[in-house]
Amino acid sequence: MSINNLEDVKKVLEAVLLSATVPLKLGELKRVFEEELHSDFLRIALEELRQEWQHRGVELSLVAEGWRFQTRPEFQVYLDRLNPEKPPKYSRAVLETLSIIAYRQPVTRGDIEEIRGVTVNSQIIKTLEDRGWIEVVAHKEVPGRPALFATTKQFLSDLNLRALSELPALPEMAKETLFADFPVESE
Amino acid sequence: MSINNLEDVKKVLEAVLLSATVPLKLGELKRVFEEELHSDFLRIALEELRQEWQHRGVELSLVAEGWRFQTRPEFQVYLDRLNPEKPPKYSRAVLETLSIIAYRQPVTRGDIEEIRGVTVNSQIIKTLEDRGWIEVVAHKEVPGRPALFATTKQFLSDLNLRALSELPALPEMAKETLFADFPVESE
Amino acid sequence: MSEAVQQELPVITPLARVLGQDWNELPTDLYIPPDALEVILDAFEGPLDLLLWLIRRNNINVLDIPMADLTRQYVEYVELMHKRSLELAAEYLVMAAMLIEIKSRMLLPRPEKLEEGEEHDPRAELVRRLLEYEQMKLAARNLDAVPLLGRDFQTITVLLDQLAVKRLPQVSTDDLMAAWGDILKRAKMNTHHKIGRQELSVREHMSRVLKALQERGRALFTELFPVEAGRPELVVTFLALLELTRERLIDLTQTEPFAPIHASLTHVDQ
Repeated sequence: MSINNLEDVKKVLEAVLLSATVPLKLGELKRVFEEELHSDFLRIALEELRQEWQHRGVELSLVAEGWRFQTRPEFQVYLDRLNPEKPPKYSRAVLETLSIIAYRQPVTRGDIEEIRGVTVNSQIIKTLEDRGWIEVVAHKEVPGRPALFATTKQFLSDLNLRALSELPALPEMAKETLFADFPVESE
Repeated sequence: MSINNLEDVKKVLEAVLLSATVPLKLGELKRVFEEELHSDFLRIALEELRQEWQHRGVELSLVAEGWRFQTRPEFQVYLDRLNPEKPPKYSRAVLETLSIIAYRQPVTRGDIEEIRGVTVNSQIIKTLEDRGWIEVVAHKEVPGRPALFATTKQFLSDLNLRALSELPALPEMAKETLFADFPVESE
Repeated sequence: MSEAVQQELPVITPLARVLGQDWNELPTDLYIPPDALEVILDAFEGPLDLLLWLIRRNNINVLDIPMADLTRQYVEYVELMHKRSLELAAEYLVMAAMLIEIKSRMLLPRPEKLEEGEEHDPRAELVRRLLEYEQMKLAARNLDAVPLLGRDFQTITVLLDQLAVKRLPQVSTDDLMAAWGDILKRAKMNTHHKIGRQELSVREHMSRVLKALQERGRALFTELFPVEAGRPELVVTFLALLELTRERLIDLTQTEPFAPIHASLTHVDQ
């Protein structure tokens, strides 16, 4: 097969890029052809190809490492149904920390530790911060000026709540004991 | 995004099949959609998709393990320029052993040795097993209970075939003598 | 078919290199330079392969093999290999014995016809094996010509969008309650007073006020009240401000009576 027009070049580029396992740079794509093709010609072909794929479930995109085909995020939902991996779960430590911050905010790490009775790993706080669910709202004016954590708007919207008051009321037993001897108030 | 026509279904099927790591069966493709789609409807969509890809460097193919996209052999020359290392060639011993298993399955190692007239090296069997092309399907109820080997679905898929019947026909030999008393069939 | 068979002869290019000379074909006579012998032997897949080659080279009809000639040629090859102290697979010797046996049986008077029209030929089993092996040899070549994944074509696996593929754990309000339950079970705290929803609401407003002060640094007391919200909200905000002051998280300052009250985050150095 000889390459003599834009359509043929696009056909080859499409096959090469679809089967590649890593993004390909222009120089690598050039090497694919026996003929010496001009970079601008290749760029035009890639751009046309990109446009042709515009309204499909897979797109051709130029990332830092080069050109590659990738699925569009909107189609992830279909792919997920194919591989129904068990959704990841947060550890008990993360959930307890989150619930303390949600119900008792604003709280310091020391407060959380006192309630949980164990040290709070920095990684737990970081996990919740990275998730955008908690943030530092102030620093408590005690030695060390520990950060005071509170939940964010995103936490509420991710849990489909409009306000913290929509958090479920705690069970009777819990209600009675929940805030008793809470360290902040116990001074 | 809701799925309400053939074009949308094709778009989803295309994205799913292009990003899948293994061939997908009709039942698996069905699971991708929230709506309950009829198998015939999916078959029509797949067939239309197959035709749309007909004149490109990549094709939609139905192999033993299911539907998948793959490059056309005519385009391999371009891919080879990108990755010049060729996969290792199989020796005659490996290929002859594979042929015997493919055409005479299920066979024992003894059957293979009988046909080839030489001892079958364990390495040959291991090479084919590692490639996922042959597997032990049973043990023959004779002293020593030798393993009975057969080819796998992956072997067919790797040769772009749907069934054993699609293997190249066995070369015509002087039939009257050839099948007179074939050891496997003679029991 | 004979062309196909010719092509299928073991091909090594060159077959051997002896005294600086390439051997592209096996010699027609039985003399093989000793250095080339091992290479030639390697080119055969076994005695059946060697026999087939002898048969095809001599244009022998496989269904009517002249056993004397074939056996002589084969045995001479094997002896030559043996003389050169090459490690000879046992199969070659077994085959030699088999050929000699067939040859000697052919010399005996033919037995009576076994069945109607069928004559027992001592060569039958050999022919069957030769043809069967040849068929598989050809089949192997045909199989090798079928387009093969990884060699002649590739599968497609488009990358998944990395951002979308990262699945984050989901948390429900039930999970939070369950977590609370765990904490309480562990804490075994005594009951002193009840705090319900209202308290929670105060806590939420405490967070809100702190956030607002963090952005602005300092605010008028009155600015901290969400005017558009209803009365309960205002009351709760007021309680939140009192609680924040009590916990020394904010300072409320008033320079003189009836002057505006300012709220700011507590600073130790103030």
